[in-house]
Amino acid sequence: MKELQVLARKLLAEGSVGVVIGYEEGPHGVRPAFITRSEDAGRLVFDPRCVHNLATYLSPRRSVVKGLGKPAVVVKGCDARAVAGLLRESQLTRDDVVLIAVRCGGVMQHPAQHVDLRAETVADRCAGCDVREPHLFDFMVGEAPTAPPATDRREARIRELEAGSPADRWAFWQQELARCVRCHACRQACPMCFCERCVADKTQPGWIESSPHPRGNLAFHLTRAIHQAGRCVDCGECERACPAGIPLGLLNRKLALVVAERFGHHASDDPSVPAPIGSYASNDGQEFIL
Amino acid sequence: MDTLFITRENLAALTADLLASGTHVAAPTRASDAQTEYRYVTDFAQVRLDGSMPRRSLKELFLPPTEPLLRWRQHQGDVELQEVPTSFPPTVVLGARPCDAAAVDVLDRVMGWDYRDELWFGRRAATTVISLACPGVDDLCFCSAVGGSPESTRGADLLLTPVTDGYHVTVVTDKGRSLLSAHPSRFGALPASGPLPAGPRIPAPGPLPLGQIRTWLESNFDHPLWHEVALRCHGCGACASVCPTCHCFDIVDEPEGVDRGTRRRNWDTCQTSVFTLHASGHNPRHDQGARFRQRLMHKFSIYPDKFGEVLCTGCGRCARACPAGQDIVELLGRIGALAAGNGHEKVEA
Amino acid sequence: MATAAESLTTFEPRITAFVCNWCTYTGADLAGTSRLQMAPNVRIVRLPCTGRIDPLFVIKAFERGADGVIVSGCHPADCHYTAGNYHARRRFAVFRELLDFMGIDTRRVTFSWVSASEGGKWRDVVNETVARVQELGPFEAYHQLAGRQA
Amino acid sequence: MARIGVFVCHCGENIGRTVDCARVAEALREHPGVAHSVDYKYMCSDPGQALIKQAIVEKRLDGVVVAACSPHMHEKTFRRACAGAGLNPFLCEMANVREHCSWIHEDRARATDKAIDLARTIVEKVKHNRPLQTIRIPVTRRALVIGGGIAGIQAALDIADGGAEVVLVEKEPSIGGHMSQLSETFPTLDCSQCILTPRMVEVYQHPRIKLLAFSEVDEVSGYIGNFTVKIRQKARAVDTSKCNGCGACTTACIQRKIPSEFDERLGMRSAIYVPFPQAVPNTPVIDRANCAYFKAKAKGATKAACGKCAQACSREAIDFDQQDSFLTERVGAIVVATGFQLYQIGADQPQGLTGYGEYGYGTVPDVIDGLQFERLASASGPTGGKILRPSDGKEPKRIVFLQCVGSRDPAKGMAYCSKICCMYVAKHTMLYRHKVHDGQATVFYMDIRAAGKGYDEFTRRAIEEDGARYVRGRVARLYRDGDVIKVHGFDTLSGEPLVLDADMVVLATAMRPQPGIEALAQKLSVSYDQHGFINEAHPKLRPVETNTAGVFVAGACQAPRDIPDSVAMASAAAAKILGLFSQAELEREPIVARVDASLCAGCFHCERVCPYGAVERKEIRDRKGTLLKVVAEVNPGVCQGCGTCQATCPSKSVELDGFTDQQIWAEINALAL
Amino acid sequence: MRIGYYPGCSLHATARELDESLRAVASALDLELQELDDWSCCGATSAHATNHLLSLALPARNLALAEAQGHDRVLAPCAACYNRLATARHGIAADSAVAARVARVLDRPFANRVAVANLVEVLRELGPTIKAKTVRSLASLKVACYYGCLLVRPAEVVGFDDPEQPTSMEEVVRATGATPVAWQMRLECCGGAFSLARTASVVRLGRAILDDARRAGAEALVVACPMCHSNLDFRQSAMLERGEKPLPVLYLSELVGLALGLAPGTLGLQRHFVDARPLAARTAAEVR
Repeated sequence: MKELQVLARKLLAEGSVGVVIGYEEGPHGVRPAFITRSEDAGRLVFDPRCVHNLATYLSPRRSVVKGLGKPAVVVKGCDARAVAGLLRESQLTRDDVVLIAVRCGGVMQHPAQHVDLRAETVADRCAGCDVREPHLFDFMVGEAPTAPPATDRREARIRELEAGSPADRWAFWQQELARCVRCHACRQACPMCFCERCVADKTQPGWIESSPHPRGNLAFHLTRAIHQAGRCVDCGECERACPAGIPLGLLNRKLALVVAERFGHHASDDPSVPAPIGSYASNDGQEFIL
Repeated sequence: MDTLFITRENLAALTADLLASGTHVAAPTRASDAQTEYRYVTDFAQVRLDGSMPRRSLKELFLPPTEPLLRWRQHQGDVELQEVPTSFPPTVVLGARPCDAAAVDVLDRVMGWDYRDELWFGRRAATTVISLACPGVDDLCFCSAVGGSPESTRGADLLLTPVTDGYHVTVVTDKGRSLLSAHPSRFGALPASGPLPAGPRIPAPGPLPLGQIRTWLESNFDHPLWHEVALRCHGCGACASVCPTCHCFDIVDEPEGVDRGTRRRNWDTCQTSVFTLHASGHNPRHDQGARFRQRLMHKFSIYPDKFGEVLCTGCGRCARACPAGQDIVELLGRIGALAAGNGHEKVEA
Repeated sequence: MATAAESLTTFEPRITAFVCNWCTYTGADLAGTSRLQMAPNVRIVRLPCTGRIDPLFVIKAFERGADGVIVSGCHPADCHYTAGNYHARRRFAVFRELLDFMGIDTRRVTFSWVSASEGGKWRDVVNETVARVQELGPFEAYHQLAGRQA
Repeated sequence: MARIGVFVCHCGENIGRTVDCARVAEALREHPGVAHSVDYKYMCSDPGQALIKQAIVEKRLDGVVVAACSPHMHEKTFRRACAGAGLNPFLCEMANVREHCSWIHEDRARATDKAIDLARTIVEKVKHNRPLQTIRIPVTRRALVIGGGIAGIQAALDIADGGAEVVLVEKEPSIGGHMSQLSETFPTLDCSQCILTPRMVEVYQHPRIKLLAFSEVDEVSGYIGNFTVKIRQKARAVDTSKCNGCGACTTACIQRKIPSEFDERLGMRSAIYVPFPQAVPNTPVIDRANCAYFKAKAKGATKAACGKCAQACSREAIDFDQQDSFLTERVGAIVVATGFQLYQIGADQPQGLTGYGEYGYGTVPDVIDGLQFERLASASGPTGGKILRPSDGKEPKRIVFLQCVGSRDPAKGMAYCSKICCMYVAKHTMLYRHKVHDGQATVFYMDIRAAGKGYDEFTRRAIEEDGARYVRGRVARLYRDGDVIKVHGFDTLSGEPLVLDADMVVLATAMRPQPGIEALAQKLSVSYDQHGFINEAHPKLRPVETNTAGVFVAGACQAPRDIPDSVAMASAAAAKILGLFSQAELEREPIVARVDASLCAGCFHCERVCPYGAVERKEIRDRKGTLLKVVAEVNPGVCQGCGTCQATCPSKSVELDGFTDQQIWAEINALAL
Repeated sequence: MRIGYYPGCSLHATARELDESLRAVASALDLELQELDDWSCCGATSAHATNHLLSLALPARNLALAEAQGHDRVLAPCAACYNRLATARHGIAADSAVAARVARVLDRPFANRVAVANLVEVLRELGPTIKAKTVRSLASLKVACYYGCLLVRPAEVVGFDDPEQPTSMEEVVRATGATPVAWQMRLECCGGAFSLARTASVVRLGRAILDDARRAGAEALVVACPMCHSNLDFRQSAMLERGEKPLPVLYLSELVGLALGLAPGTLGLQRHFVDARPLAARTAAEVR
């Protein structure tokens, strides 16, 4: 990723940014890097192991990162959607950040030591990605991306769950949520979860019990999912961050399909497209209302 | 310690005996997403002894993510408290990782420190831990770097060492011996010329300079390293939830109606922003750098200061679980180098 | 826990209703003044508008032992605050699909528009919901959720 | 520990009959936080309220729960009582154990259990109530009156005479409404024009009334004391400042054959017309659908197809290029007085209604409705006051009147009684007898409803002195038979079927609100019933108010009303408004939202959902002035307390006083077994 | 289109020509009539005059049969049978207590799922087919449609047409090509069951109806109820003065049959007291 390193070096050298947030080779696989000196630009890499959504580091709550000054951030298409989300919800303004968009041919669902992009290993979200070349950027690097391998594991799993009875789905989710210990890694990793104090931490009143017993877990995950309906950019970070391996991607994708079908809304990297919940149409469907 | 032998079939039979006698058996099992987890099993077939590392540590069986401490019921003036039982059914852990077993023993110190935790020790007393010598998982394992080893018997009552057609059984404690005497037919004498146990697959890393690290930590509270390392940390605490030695917990009162409720103990972690948030709104550890430092300090400075040993058994789970790619071994290495003074490594501002 | 008498005879579901103050609550008042008889299983919680009704209320109602929940307010275009019910309609259209996807039988959650002059309709919504939930039986699955971690 | 007083009301036997009030009071006495719990026969009575005041002082109560009727009924009463005893009124709430419990359940045990539950939830809510202070907002001392009929005119005059400015908006070219079409009015038979025209002129000349005729309300925003109304002034194509009402244009107009709406299609008018001689304002308007000039222009003709009126006008007042204009008025209160229309049973039936084909309206000639008869009887009418048949102009010797056409008929029309038909039909028989001495009027009726002052005497006079023949029964069918209308009826008193020959039939059709009332009600966010009549706040106690603060209602837009009713309601609404304007500032319930700036993440979802634009942006800076973050802030004056912001806010950083999360959580929590 | 067929007692006796013409027309319009097996009397006027439960249970039994034989709709051409079936269906659906009592009496499975249709309703639905298949032009034939008092009332039970201003028969007549006249006595009673007890009244009422039809220029009356037909056709001789021209009374199905070019014999025209065959002969000449 010569082009990326040259660009980073220039930006840092001319002082137009305080830090370039990108990916570097870590002891065991790729990880986020915060390059503040132009001579370290050589550490920047980009390949199908770069799954992290670096937009999450742009949240105003990240006081440590903000201390480094104006950031330039390397963004794939899905990450650019997250930046658009932050712009849309006034967490940052367009000239607060320099966006280095990278043409992406798909990333791995579970990044290991070395690149291995196949239909079995590609991330759920990459199949059918329409922002392989992001629209929201200041600079664009990387060669023309090939189409990522096709997979519809997630949609197939959703269809399979929908075919079952409510009791089947209840049993499935109770078994998955039983492993949740409420470490809230899904919330902390998500670029769109930027609240000052999450409602799950609110104790007066405690809508969502903080204990990781099934009742508290169901309340938390119902709330996290409904808060992401129409806002989730499908970057997969929540599912990847979860130490208990809970398939949160199914919930996000299901609600994305619901929002698309009911309100014609698709996650987009155009900040001017408003989120569906919070606006309404006079002819919204109401077949479920007596 | 004397050593016996048990065949794979006998181990299965032993498990069946235990289950038949009403003893709970916990062991690494296969979870719904093909990962491994310590779970209570109902049949030996569910036990996974292939050396795959359970996702979360053995601590979970003694300090569960959530447990009720008491339930209250209010009647006009007075309050009626319903205690929870502190004695537990006999349990056998089959196939514990040596680093997990050692961690439980490490935690006995703090759990019995100024207040003896009845729940923890209730479960400890009822549980017999049979460890399985570890073939090593990947280059993130560093038990040997913090005083442990793949064949460590610490925290175990019996240690199984796999050989081609069975396991060498090393009796470590009296509790282990009483388990043997309770099921003599399952164990046989060590065959004279049986094959030697295969050593761990992964080369064990050398010991870390824990003493130097500790002194460096205690004198570099505001070192820029913390700021630099904390940049990529999300502050989620996934590391603490999988760590065999992290034991912080939060106590909450959960009302379940106007006049009743339950007091519960839940896992907590110093990595979240609300951990040290004062009612006034002040937060002594206001940024992620301070919180990340606290994690290292508690494990490699505060715990050794109080109990003479580090609060880490080198299982490497925190590095595997971290979504942001933090690696504790790399970090300890850097601190070691800084402590050794030949730190040519210049830390970014 | 249902009183002994209750569980012996037919199961009497506990229904919590979140209604808007201007239309459905007043509609329920009209049902009262018109002495329209209905099942006594519903407990009404008054909110200023369906716009104020939060999915968290529905979750907490089930956590506190409700077997069924009713959410009701003004017909579209009749909202006293002009748009509260439109926002609620979108919010609950999605929340309902989420509940169904996570295995909660959506027949336990009734959504309705009842205006201030529809006392009869409120009685029908109440009676139909109670009958349907009675048929579904107590929401045991949800009420046993507070157990200790496995 | 809270010290809450619970007061369970028997409401005579309304609650006591199916709810064991003593048992409820006793159960609540054991509830944590309840310091005092009693039951009493009439809590809203003076001694009842005294019980509350006494308990507040003696038991040092910090919260009051009255388990009685609906808060819509007596919340204000009990809050006033608590305030009287020094307790903040917003620490008092009501548990609705009457409309929502005792009246709708027969099973005493389960009704009592439910009452206990309902009281418990409100006690738990009150534990989290905060002492709130009423909000004071400035009042614009101007009123808007929508509708220039007798109700609108009376309201405008009373308000203006009370010292406040009025904007009177009338959809038609002239004010006067349906009353201006009447000949004489019951029960005094004084001529409608004589009593109405002076009032119309008074409106026109009143210094504090701004008359906007031929105009409609386009948009309404704001809230009580501070409404902003956008009004569309429809283009007359006549410059009102220049026109002196000489009428030259109307006589010059070549279009003569346009059915006059004012004469209910019995008379004709020109394309440029003044509805009736006494019209106020007396300025003509061009009917663009029928004016040759505009019709040609609509078809794209470049050359002016006509323009006779413009040529005839000596003051160049005709202005073909005049467009609709808009103006914005700021008012503090609004009166809806849009009046009624008769049920059209001809071809264009209102949606959802069919029927009455058997009465031949619109197909059988000389079958007319009440207003058409009024125009025949009116001196300024198409026949100059003579009762003549529209078909052949002959004087009808036998007229049959049919009461209750559409009214009191749930199967085909409206279930309600239209109240005025009995009276105006009796009047019609009198007018007919006075004008056609040998004419015989026959009236088919079900029950004569003449309950007003002097009303029954009036109908008796129509029968006993003016010879009207009243037949108790309905008409099955009527049809044309040669020159005569055969009316097949039935006389229930004699039990005989009846076939009459009639020269003319007058149908007393039902009274309905004006078309488009639903759209206007939605603009004012005022509720209306299934027929479109505006819902009053309370039928008995607040008949001229609506549920939307600051919006009042008068006349037939609320329900079938005669002139005395409409005038009384108009003056009542005016009195309410003058009372509202008499206070320096307006007191408003402090049920408004507050944002916790420390928790707000500044995502501004709340700003997007707020229907009133009450959410503003506030910058948070540290001492050195550097910007820390931008948060949402609610303007309490604009916020109407709908709470949509709180349900939308992901982190619940905004709280709606009166319905905070704490309070709702406590209510749900109290429902646990 | 397949539909259950409930003829009722009169169609197997005094109103045989309605049954015959209906079957002929049905086959021409490929409407498959499946007569209910083991149907019984609908109770007519005698049942509902004497015992309320009986007046519901008798028709309910037939509805239960229709249900058991897999019909979701049953045609009852006789206006009285149709009225009884429809009233029973409506009464049972509206009141669960009544439904329980009827179920006890019937003691057979009955879910009240079968809809009831009458002759006019079904022919109106087949209007386009009738228009398409007419072979004989009836344009010159002016007829007066006579509904009688029962066919469209009571409104809440019968519902397929406006009870005061019905138009359904006129629609079918227009579909056949004939011209319906505008007249006033369409819904006046023909005397009904008083035909035997107070014959004089029936003659008086019938005369008024025939006079009005004649005055409106009708050459024939069209009816859809055997009772009206018998009162106006069989009794017409008593209603005529010497030398007055009689007015043939046709069933709606017979008129449709003529339009479809079916032979008068198959339509049962020979059974009329007022001979309708000359009318049929005249129209036959104008074959399109």
